[in-house]
Amino acid sequence: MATIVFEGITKTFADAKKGGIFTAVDEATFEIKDKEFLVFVGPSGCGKTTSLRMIAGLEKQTGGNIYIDGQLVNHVHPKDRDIAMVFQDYALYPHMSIEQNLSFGLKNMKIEKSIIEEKVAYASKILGLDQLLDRKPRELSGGQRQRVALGRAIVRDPKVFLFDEPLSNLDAKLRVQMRIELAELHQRLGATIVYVTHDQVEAMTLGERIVVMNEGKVQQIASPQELYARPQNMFVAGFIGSPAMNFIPAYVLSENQLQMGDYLLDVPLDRQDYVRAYVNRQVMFGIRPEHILLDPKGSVEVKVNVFEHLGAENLLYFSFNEQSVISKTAGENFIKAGETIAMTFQMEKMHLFDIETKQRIG
Amino acid sequence: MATIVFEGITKTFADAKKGGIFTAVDEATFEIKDKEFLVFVGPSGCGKTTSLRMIAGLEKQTGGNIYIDGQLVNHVHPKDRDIAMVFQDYALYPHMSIEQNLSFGLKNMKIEKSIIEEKVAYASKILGLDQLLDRKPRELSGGQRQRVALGRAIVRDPKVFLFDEPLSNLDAKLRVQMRIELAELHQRLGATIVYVTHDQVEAMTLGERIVVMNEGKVQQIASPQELYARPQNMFVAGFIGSPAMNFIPAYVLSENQLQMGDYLLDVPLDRQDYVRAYVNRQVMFGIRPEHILLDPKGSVEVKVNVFEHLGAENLLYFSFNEQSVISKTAGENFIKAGETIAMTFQMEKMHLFDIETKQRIG
Amino acid sequence: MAETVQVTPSKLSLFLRDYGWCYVFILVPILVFLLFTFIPVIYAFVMSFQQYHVMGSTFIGLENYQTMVQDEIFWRSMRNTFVFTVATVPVSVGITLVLAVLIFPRGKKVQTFFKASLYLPTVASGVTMALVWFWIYDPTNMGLLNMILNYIGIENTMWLGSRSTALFSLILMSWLTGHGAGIILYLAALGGIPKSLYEAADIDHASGWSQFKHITMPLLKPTTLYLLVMGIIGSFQVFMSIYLMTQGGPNFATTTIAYLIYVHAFEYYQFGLAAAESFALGIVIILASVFQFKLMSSDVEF
Amino acid sequence: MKRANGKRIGARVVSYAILLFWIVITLIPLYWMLVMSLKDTSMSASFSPEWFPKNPSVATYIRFFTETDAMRWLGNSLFISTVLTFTNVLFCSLAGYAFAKLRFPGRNTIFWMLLGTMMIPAQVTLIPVYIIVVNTLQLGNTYTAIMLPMFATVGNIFLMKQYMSTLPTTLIQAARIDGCSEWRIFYKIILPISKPGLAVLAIFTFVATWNEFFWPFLVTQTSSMRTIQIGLASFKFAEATDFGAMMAGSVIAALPMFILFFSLQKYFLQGITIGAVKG
Amino acid sequence: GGDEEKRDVVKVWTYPVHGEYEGELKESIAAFEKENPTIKVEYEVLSWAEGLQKFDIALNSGSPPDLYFGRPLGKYKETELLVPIDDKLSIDLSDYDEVALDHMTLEGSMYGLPLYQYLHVWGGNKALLEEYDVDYEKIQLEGWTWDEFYELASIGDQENDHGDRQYGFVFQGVDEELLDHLARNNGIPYRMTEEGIQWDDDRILEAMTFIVKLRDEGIMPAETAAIDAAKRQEMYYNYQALFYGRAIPYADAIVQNRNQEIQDGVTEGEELDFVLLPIPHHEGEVEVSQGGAEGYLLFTQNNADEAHVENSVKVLEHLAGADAIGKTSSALALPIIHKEAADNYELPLSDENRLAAERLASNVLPPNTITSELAAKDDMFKTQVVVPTFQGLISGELTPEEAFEKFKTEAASAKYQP
Ligand SMILES: Nc1ncnc2c1ncn2[C@@H]1O[C@H](COP(=O)(O)OP(=O)(O)OP(=O)(O)O)[C@@H](O)[C@H]1O
Ligand SMILES: Nc1ncnc2c1ncn2[C@@H]1O[C@H](COP(=O)(O)OP(=O)(O)OP(=O)(O)O)[C@@H](O)[C@H]1O
Ligand SMILES: [Mg+2]
Ligand SMILES: [Mg+2]
Repeated sequence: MATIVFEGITKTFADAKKGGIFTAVDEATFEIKDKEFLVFVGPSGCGKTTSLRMIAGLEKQTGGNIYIDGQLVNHVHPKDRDIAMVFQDYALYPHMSIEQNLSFGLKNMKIEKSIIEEKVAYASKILGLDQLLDRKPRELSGGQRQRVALGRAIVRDPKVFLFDEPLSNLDAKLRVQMRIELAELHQRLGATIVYVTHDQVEAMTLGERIVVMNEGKVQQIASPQELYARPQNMFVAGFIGSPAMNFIPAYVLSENQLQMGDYLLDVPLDRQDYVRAYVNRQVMFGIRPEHILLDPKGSVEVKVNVFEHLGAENLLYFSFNEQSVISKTAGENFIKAGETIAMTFQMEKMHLFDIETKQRIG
Repeated sequence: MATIVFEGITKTFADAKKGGIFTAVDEATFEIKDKEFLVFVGPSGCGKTTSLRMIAGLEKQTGGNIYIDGQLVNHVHPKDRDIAMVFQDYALYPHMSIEQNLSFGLKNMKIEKSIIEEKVAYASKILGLDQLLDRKPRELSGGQRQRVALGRAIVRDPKVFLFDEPLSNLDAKLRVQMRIELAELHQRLGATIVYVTHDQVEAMTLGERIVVMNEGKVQQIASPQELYARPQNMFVAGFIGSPAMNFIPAYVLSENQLQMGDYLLDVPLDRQDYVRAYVNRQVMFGIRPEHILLDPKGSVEVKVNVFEHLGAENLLYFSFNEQSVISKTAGENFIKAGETIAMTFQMEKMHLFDIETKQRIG
Repeated sequence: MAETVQVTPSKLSLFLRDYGWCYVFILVPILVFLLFTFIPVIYAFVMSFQQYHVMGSTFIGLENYQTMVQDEIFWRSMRNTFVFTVATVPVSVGITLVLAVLIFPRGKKVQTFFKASLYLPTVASGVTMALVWFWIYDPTNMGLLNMILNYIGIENTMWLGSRSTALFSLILMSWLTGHGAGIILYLAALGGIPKSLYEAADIDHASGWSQFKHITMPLLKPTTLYLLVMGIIGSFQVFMSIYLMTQGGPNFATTTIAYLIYVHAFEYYQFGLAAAESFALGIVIILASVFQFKLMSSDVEF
Repeated sequence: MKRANGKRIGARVVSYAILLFWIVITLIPLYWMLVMSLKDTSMSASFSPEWFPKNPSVATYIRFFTETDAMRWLGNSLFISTVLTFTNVLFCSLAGYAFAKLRFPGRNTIFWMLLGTMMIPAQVTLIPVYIIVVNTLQLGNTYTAIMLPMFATVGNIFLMKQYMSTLPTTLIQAARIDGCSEWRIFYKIILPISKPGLAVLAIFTFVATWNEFFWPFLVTQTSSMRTIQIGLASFKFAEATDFGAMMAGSVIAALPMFILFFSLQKYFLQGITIGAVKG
Repeated sequence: GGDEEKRDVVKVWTYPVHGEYEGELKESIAAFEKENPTIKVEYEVLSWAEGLQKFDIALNSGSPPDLYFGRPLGKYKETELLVPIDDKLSIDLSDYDEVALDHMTLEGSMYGLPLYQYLHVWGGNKALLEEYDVDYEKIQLEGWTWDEFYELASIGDQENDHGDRQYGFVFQGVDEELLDHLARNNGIPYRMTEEGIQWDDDRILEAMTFIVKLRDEGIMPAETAAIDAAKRQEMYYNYQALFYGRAIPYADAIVQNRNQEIQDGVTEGEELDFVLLPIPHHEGEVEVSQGGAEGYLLFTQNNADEAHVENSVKVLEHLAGADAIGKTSSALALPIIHKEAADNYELPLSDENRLAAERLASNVLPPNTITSELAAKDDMFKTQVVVPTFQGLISGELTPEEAFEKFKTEAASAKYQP
């Protein structure tokens, strides 16, 4: 059992130069379920690492309470919280060989030697470190160091894993492998995992639920599908998905029609109830790039400003209602910049947001 | 003008424990053109950072010559090479404020104060660091530190930029922004840029040419499209593209037919000349996940093992000829694990490789 | 939110749980300190208000302090001490730093040679040191310094014998000796500066001097602070070299406060007065040290 | 490029010149010590140093060892310095670590109290300390008395605090996460990565305690308790000094410090924390 | 074994008085303990440089040793731990030299027994004296005046065989001892008397003028202010001084020793012989010698009992007894201050030097009998006025008149008035 509860957690830092305090985490309240794989995402500097460090007990919250397993842990020493962690900056023991780095935690726990050896061998194998066990951290490449940091956590068998961008310096292939290993690890150990990443694919594939943070505040906690399909506010909508959702100001002509520049677009039936309240007002219309389709019969005609070929898919940049808009299309359609093409907005995938509160409409 | 030439460059490290030497870069020979945006990719530990450091003069090659602008620079001190660099591990000056970190290089070059201020203001603005200028590096989050490291390079105006995974710790949105900024920077300054990344999108969008390395050896140097469409060997084929290309052993029945397990697949017309030499032999058939299409009329029927929804797209895992194969399909098609579906292999996108040499056939 | 009922531990036990081991870490030095420094300092403080006598001291209030401030020689020795400190400490630390920085980039063998040659002489007995310096300062033309100066046409100087040069001679001596420990310390600190910072600085076009000024110096701050504070303590309390070389003369030109304290305590058994002077000196040193800490407070952490 | 090289060579020549000048200054006393120790001039009232030993002889060394308790003194010194070096390395690095890296109430106050008392000259505290050690604790003429006040000195704590303040804090945190007790963190992480600092501390402490004269002199009474430094002083007589034997003794007394220095010196310079953290 | 505990321990702190002293002391104590089985003597040999301070600390902590080597000082007496021995002695004092005993006396009480009487003299280089036909034996026996000294010393001012400057006279200038010597031989035996400071007299001006004349005329080195004892000794050895001061009779032995080493090739240098000379006196004034005694003083601790003090006195009588005096004095070539010892021991001096030493010993000025309060003032006057002023004078910063003026005004100030 390892639930983690944040109860009104605030963390401030002294910000001497500005003579004030800086709030890194602001009144965060949420609960991580037992055995859950929870992913933290959010822009750089939003407080993800700080949250993780508070769970670990490395940073003392300024206000609020943290419970692990229902027990208030404000005064529990990190080593007694039964946690393994991958530090964003690795924090490898520079004087120890990779092997010693990996086995240090186990030795502290007085695990039997043969078991340690086995675990280290296993971890270093799946991390591709088996040839490097005798080296010191300073003799490794960046990605290798990161793998050691990861290995140091996964040899352990704790109640809670904290991963702070554990794969950011690895190549795509290795990252896919690692993702699978981590998912397996989660299954096998049944530990609660809190995972920070900037990689949306990671977040989407690994997370059972995702916490989206911004400027220290929790924006939404939901399953990946939910987040993708029903972002609670413009921030989440814009943050999840790559390239990001296109936002286009729209005017609600009626409950079933939106006006954007010269174009009139239909509101899907199931959304009309919500739209009604906004008739004759401005709203923010959102649509993901992958929901703008190349369609010779499409109603929207645009001139392509930029065309980017990314292998499996292409990105089209064009202007729409004075906004720069991106569309993501399948890889085979080559288009030249400057060409004029017809497109369709998949209106059933559209999102609407209140312009003032930035909250989702419907 | 800033061409960079690697001529038989080798770099070895003492590998004391194994009592031998470790070759990090092995006889690399290539040329970086003036004003080119060259991207290095390759698995973790393949020698990318080492190559960059040799260009910068921070590491001395064990063998071979490096020329910058046609001048042999083997003995030129780093500071006389007119280079700006983002270090993989940042190497921020811990005692300096962010502002001082950013302006240090310019001050050393005795640039006028007002210009320095302007440049720092500009860089910190586009990097989103303008609120943090008075802080010390240790008061920053990981991504903020990385941005400082990036900023330190882009305020400069050197002949050559070296970027070592400059965006790895940034969130997707910021990364897209930065990518655009870097492309602009390249245009504006016309400097030669050497860029290491693990992010294929970055490599594809930014690179004019891409160098693929593996185990210290250069595998292929080509434009992104070329790399994607015509990988020279199995390594490149497997490395470029995410998820990676599927490899399936195939038996060449005739110049126009391949056998894989129970299935017979047709060789496209334009490839038959090359295939002819392999009739009655095993070859390796490669196909990218995005080239296996969901197609109710498809000839291939498979049982889906795993289904992953990644927002805009889905991944299907299935077995084919005893190999685990991945297909990438559009986001809207939801399929349950265990379902049996029909698919089409787009044979005009297929790749064939010699099993022994691992080199491309055709 | 938590369902299980918490047994609220007492404040003290929470405190001990949070910080107990911190105090354990400093326990032994604290005990030693209490017994051999703190109690004696308190004792000496009491003494400074007494006419000390083994068989029973008498309280005389502030009389010792009055005597002290009215003593012209006290002020003169304060001045000497101050001049000596200001002239020696920064220069010595500077020289130490320069020597360390010159040695640091050398190859292993060369480095060891220099390190050993600069540090190990500190083990030479004080007697030989004094002999050497008496030879250097020999007032006749047999003296090294006079020999050199004669060579460029300057008359013999009575280095330690003349009021105008005696203090300077001691200062010069402190400039030229006793850097060994500091050098070793600086070298250890230099080794701890990440090489990558110099690489970054190279890329940033920093000249050798700029690297020294903007990377090396700031990152050596903790060591510099240590050397400065210890230097200040040492030179404000300078005693041995004066005792050996000049005995405070001529005409009190080299009487420092520590020497005066010694004289009062042991020549005249005026322990109360000596204690008062010690506290006056202590306060000056504390002020100077606080100033140093303020000046170099920002920690260096990687 | 040529010019740059020329400049570099020039700088190197200058730097060697400066270093050599200093070495000459520092080595003269050492050299004279050696020369004098080889001169058997028993009892000249005054002594003028010479550049080259004439008729070098080891008679002084023989005299030093045969006519005194030299072996005993050396043994005492070795024992005392070794123990004190050990205790100082242990306790001062512990305390220095606490002051540098741990946060606890009263940290600064305690540190400043420690440092502050160092600023009171020793001359006035000698009597109270003597009363405590000799009169109250009745420890006169014991090893304990010699060692206790130098058991863990404030200067060394300060040194360690300064040194350890530059170590990366995340390493400590990583170890905490790895289930390390605070003591084990110190022992397994901090000590190994502080090796250069500890080596410096060790040699400093050893040299300081080895050369310490006054306090051991103050609290010992019998020849069998004396340290080598006190022993050396006994070659000074009312109207003459046996320089030869004294210098021979000084040379012998310097040897342990040389040995320690050379055995520790490889630790003085090590960028141990390279590769530990990113950033 | 068992007895060990019952034996009363008497602690003795002493100094390495001469090279063999510790050995002698050991034997002597062993002999004593044999005779007095109830007493155990624990001795400690202090070092000259720091021993004083160690004693000061022990004394002021209330735990001095029972016997301590030195002279009775006012500050010792003020601690009330210094014990008068007048009524405690069981030996006859008539064998001891009276002046030496006087030196162990303070304000009428005796606090210890002398071990030897030291003698401060001047010296000459025999070879040079003979070269210049100086009748030094006459001087040894009859003394000499400042003028006679001046004339002879003037001859010495020339270049010596090594091409170095040779001076007529060399004396250390870092302390005021030279002025002290001349003042005493110009009719001011004591700086402080019951009437106050005596150095406000024209005679002190004469002494200073004389010194300055010697220096200015090159008879003494111009750098005298910075010449210390070691330096003047070196100049003497190097044939750079015809006369030098201050010397001690033991110099004879030291010089002979050195000559031997030169012959053995251990030491470099030129052999020479030492001529012991009196301090010159001013025309019409009496010649006095500079000297004093040192010996063992009796101290007590806070809680010492009668019996212990008695035992300590016994040890004292033994350690400063005839045998010890004889051995020490002969080792140091000092006139023997105990009749019985004088018969048994020889001094290692040449005949002429021995005669001179004995004559000078009889001239030694008895100790000043002022109160310890006055003695403290005298001490203060010395460190705060005499030393700095003399240093100013000798280094040329002050003229004799200015220095004299300083003495006069300071002597008149209340601080130094009785
Ligand atoms: N000092 C060293 N001693 C021994 N081997 C080293 C040393 N530095 C690097 N290596 C090895 O050289 C190889 C290349 O390292 P490099 O840092 O260039 O890799 P990289 O391509 O940048 O990898 P990454 O993507 O993980 O940063 C690695 O396998 C690394 O282990
Ligand atoms: N010691 C500190 N003093 C002041 N501000 C701090 C300190 N540490 C962190 N911060 C600020 O707190 C905020 C949250 O930091 P945190 O490290 O949690 O960000 P993050 O979400 O992990 O970002 P990233 O993705 O860049 O690692 C940041 O804006 C950072 O600048
Ligand atoms: Mg972070
Ligand atoms: Mg790298």
